[in-house]
Amino acid sequence: MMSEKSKPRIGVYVCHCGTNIAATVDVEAVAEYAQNLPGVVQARHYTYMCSDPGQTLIKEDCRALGLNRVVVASCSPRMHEPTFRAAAQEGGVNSYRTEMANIREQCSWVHHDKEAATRKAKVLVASAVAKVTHLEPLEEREAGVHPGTLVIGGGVAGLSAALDVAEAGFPAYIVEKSDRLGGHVAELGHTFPDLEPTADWLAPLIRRVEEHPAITVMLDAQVEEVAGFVGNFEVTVLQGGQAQQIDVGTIVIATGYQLFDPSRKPEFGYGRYPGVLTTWELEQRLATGDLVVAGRAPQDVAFIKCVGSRDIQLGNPYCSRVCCMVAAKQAQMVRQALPETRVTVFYIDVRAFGKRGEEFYDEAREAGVRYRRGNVSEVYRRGERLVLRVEDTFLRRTVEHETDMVVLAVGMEPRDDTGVISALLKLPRSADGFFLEAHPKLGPVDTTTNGVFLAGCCQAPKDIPDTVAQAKAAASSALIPLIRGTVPVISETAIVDAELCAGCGMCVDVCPYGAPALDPLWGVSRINAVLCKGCGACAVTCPSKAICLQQFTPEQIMAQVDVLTV
Amino acid sequence: MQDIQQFANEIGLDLDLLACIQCGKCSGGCPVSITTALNIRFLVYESLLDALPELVHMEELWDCTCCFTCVERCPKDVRPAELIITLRNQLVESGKIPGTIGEALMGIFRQGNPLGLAREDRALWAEGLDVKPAREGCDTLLFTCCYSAYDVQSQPATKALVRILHAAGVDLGYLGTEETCCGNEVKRVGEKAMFDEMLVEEGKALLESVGARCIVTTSPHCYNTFKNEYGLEGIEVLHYTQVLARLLEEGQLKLSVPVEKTVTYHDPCFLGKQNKVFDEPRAVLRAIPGLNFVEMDRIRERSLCCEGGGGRMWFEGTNTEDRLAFQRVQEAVDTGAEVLAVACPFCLAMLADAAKVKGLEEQLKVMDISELVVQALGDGG
Amino acid sequence: MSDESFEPKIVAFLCNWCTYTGADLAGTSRIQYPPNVRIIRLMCSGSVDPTYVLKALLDGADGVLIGGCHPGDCHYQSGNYKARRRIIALKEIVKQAGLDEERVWLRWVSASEGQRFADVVTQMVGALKEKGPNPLRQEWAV
Amino acid sequence: MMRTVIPVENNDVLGAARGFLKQLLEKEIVEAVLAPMETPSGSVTPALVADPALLDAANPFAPVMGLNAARVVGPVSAREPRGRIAAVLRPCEMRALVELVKLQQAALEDLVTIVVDCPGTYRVTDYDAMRANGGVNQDDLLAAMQSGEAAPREGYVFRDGCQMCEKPHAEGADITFELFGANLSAGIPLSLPDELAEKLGLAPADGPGGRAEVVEKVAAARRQARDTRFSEIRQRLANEGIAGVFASCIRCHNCMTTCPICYCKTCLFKSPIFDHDPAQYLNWAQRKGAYRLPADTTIFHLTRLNHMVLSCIGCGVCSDACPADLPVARVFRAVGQDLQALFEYEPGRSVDDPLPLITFREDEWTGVGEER
Repeated sequence: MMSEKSKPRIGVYVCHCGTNIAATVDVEAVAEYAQNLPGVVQARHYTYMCSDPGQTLIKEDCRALGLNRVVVASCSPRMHEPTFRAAAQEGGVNSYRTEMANIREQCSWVHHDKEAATRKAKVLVASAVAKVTHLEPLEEREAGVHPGTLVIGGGVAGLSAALDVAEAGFPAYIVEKSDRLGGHVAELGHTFPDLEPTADWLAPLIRRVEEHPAITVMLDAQVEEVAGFVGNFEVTVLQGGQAQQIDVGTIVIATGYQLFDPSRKPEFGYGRYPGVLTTWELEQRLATGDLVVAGRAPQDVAFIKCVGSRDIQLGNPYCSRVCCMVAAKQAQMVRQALPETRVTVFYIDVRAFGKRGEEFYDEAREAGVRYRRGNVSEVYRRGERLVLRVEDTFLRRTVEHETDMVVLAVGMEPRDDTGVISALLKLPRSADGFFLEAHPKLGPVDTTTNGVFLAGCCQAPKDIPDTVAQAKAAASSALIPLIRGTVPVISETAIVDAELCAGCGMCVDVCPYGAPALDPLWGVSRINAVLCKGCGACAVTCPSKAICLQQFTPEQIMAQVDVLTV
Repeated sequence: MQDIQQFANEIGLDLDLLACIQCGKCSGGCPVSITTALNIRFLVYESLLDALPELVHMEELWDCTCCFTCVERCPKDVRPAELIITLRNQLVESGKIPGTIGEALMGIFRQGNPLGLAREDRALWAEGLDVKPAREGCDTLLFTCCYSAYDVQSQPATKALVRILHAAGVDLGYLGTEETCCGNEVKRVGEKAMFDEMLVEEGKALLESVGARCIVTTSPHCYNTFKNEYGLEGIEVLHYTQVLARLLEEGQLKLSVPVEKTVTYHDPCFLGKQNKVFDEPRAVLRAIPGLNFVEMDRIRERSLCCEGGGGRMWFEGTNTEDRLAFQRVQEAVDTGAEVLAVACPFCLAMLADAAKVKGLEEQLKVMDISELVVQALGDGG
Repeated sequence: MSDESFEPKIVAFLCNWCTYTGADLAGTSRIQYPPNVRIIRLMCSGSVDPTYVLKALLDGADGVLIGGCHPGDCHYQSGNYKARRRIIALKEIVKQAGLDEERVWLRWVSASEGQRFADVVTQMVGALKEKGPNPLRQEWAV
Repeated sequence: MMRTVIPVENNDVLGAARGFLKQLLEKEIVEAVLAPMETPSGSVTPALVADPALLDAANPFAPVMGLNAARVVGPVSAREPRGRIAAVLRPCEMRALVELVKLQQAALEDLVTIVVDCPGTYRVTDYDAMRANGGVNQDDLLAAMQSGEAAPREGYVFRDGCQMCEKPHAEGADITFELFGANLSAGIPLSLPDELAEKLGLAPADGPGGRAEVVEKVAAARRQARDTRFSEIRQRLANEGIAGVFASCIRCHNCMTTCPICYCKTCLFKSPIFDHDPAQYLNWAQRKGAYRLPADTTIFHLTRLNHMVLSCIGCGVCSDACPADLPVARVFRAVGQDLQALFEYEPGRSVDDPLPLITFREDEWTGVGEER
């Protein structure tokens, strides 16, 4: 039975999300339905609840109507729960007495039938109202932070991130699997879009990192285990057979990518014809100046783009984003080295986005590089020469292009060990295998694991400027908890009703974090809230429900079940 | 576009026009794209724009050999060749098809084979070979391609195969005159209804009624449709080169007589590209003592089509001057091989014919793999 | 059951980190699935109390779906392994008690498996349509 | 462990047993003995006895079981400070004690467990009726232990739980009274730790052989009786469902109260979680057309199955306690048999076996949840 003080006075706010929800769910009908639910004082609908006016609406209602609980029916709580909790708090309602009904991701976006979707949205709102009725106010909690950031990977992304962390005055630890810093980029002779020698800017970057007093570089090292949580990660690093523990507050993942292996595209004869190379191999040849094929300088060089990218059958549906510019760079360099040589780039589309991208493409053509539109289908031999069989789609004719050197512009793939890191840090991966960011627009460097951030090509293919930009963004995000010195920890911990506890100790057995312990004097369970991660394993195990997980108590869940089975 | 896409879906094809980015991978790899007017990429484009010309005027639609190189390579999984099959279905519905193809279909309808030869004569090739009727029960059911059964050029290979399988102790059965065309080509020339209702429905019941553990086919075409399109339950479908490779590996088949020849091998599209059976035929050839095996340049996934598939056995094509088989026999000769080995009755017919036309008969003999194996059998054969 | 109009009601208990997020991903990917599932968000499949499942069944839910992270992927290390035992035990009890344990589904769906989530719901709706309504929905004496 | 025989004089088996218990106190092996005691009115109840003289009222062989004594061992043993105590138990009580130890509701540290082979017991009501009408056939039962053919007095039956008990023999205790197969007038065979035997001045002696065979004979008959009951109750569950079988439940919670395993201080079903608002009942009645009261009986039994059936050691006191005469024990034992087999768990066997639902293996049931 509710005391008068906690008697529910609930406000329900149904979001249109523009047309995202409103096109499929009759939001007006949902609000009208919610108005009649028990405990509901006010139900409204609005275009964007997360907007300033939307939040103001909630805050003002809370004060004016004396609300003590808020339900927002909109997107996933994974998206905007913090927003609406804050709004409620500002309106004088304890932020933990808010509940969200997910009527976008789990309703309007997955159903076409407006009537059925509206019906479902109503039920979801009723479920949220039932739950919020039983929610109790909770206090915000905080924990201390280990000052320092672990950076996994010593390529350009890792170097940039570590440097920013260190410059802000915090220790940074770079764990690099290989025996040197610089990653893939260190093997590039020149970079687009200006043909600058890589060493001109990479070597100083590496030197700054190596000489920085706040940066610890660990080469030939691997992360073995990660325990803890944001602010309090305990990382075990294995280096030369020795395990060592590093305590950090945040982690930046900068593990990079691997190149596509073109032997998976047998039609190009890679590995069969010495004249077929990858852009990676040509990069090394250009560095040494050795462009000889079959004993002589090539009279004709042909580039094939999108090798291993934009290919559903290979499971690589994405564009690797750099190959167009790499081909433009190398084509120009071949022209510079061998002015008599005909250089042709076969392409599907030329993607010259980014600063100076289009200009660089212009420069390539000005340098005499020919661009022909057509996705080369096959490479075979004719005498000493190689033949590309390709339809020039502008000519609308299939041609046999004779050449001496074929350069495959190979794309990027997620590293084979992505799964290992993913398992260590419980990071989800997107369907293409790269790490999944928390939100494609609002959280492009964040992950679903608090305190863990992504930088560079481990998240998706990108060029060096984008990689460095993301690395610096990841470093900034990683610095937030370090600078604050505290991190919010969940308030939704387990609690024990000592009156009910019989002291069986099963909660102690099932907790992976050692949060519950039996009080030696009273023989009842006590929860160490600092250790509790809020999984609820103890609560399920406790037969008398002497332990409950706050925000997920049996009353709350059973009230939801009751509404949902109607 | 919608009409064509919908029609394709209705007849059970996985064509996906909207996925196309017009990259030209299909047309660039299409074996007839240089020698004929067929441009599969442009056909997809025209379909997307609802701008296809009158189909009856597009004789090149019948040039497609259904080698499926375009399907295998398309980065967006459009399955371009299925557009051609879709359009052929529309032509079939309106009755506007080349006369020779019509005759072949009539032959299958009346006699169970595209040659229009009498059904009673289907098993004549087997006289004296003592092949057990499948009805008596058998472990392995031999399924002969219509050409393997009727075509005098193919029959020696068929007979050789039986001798080899008998020598290896395989419990072999044969349906004889009950056997009817598998319909692989029927489906690909656009006679979907005949394929489904007459051939698959009756053929599936017939094949399953034998109770054999596996079916061995002489042709990659029969193999393809049985394996991928018939939905046979509880029967393993194998091409004969797979069976031979297995028998050799397990030691049941022993080859002792040297065959001192330099041999190269031509991958059939329906065995290689479409079903990824590349290694077994080569393993069989390499197991023949004394045989010097050499490869051409364009092999496996890059093998050149012989131009015999997709109904082309019954339709000359729009370019009779410049046939792919002509190129192919020349490529074989260039390797120094005396024998061009094949594993498909269509390839045998197309390539043997090309060798004859090109005057290469003296230099290059086109033979089925089983004809070479049988020579290596010794007394057992 | 031939009742064409029967639309099963499924109560789903989904773990916050994997399956609930997978369901969100189905949404952001606009993958369509039948509207019969109503989701309750829990922190972990290891905190799905069998009593909730029993309550849902006895109240008349046509199906109960428990969704968690694939083995090895639990955000809380081992919650899904404990859930696996608990739900296997529960289903056995439900079966022995003369109720229909096939109405209870345990499925691992990761945060990146939006399509799998949609597939699971679609399959479950299909299976429940075959079964027909939960007889306990009309049963007052439970 | 040492085997010995306590001498029995003048056929006074009970007297010999009482003497043994008194020795435990007199030799200061324990500070008190928890044993079934005959009250002045003649009923039998467990008591914690500190004065050896009062052990003249102890009756370790009284064929009656009102409660499972493991329930009362808990409070006197679970926590320190505690005394050193000997507890006289039946086999099913010992098994329950093992489970309670795992649940930290009892402790073995300062406990000497004494378990007595059990021929079967009567319900309290039958026992009292017998006493009033010609007496209890306790001596006959003891005499029949040798053959394993102990039968209830004519016109009476053993408790349903005893009739389907396939583990009537003492095991897993510190001291076991090995009555099966023994001619008790010649002495009571028992096993006990060497150090205890030394303190009690008992010398090794081989008792009669053949106990295992007699136990197996009794167990086989019980298994048969059990299986008949299981198949009958499984049939009913399949036909009527658990709601049908327990249709006349009045939700008195007696089964839970008497159950030795149900250790909660306050049952979930007595907590506010199942204390619904009046409006809620009306809501349910409107939803289903009618609503059975008292409410939540089916979910009560299902949840109790879920909480404790893996630990159900089959004493059967739940059925005895049911005022509606519901086959509680048969249901729990039948369901328990399947569940225990599923998890390869034998409740009461050893305190070292982990409770199945608080442990797991990564490599078990790997296909579950992955169905495509």
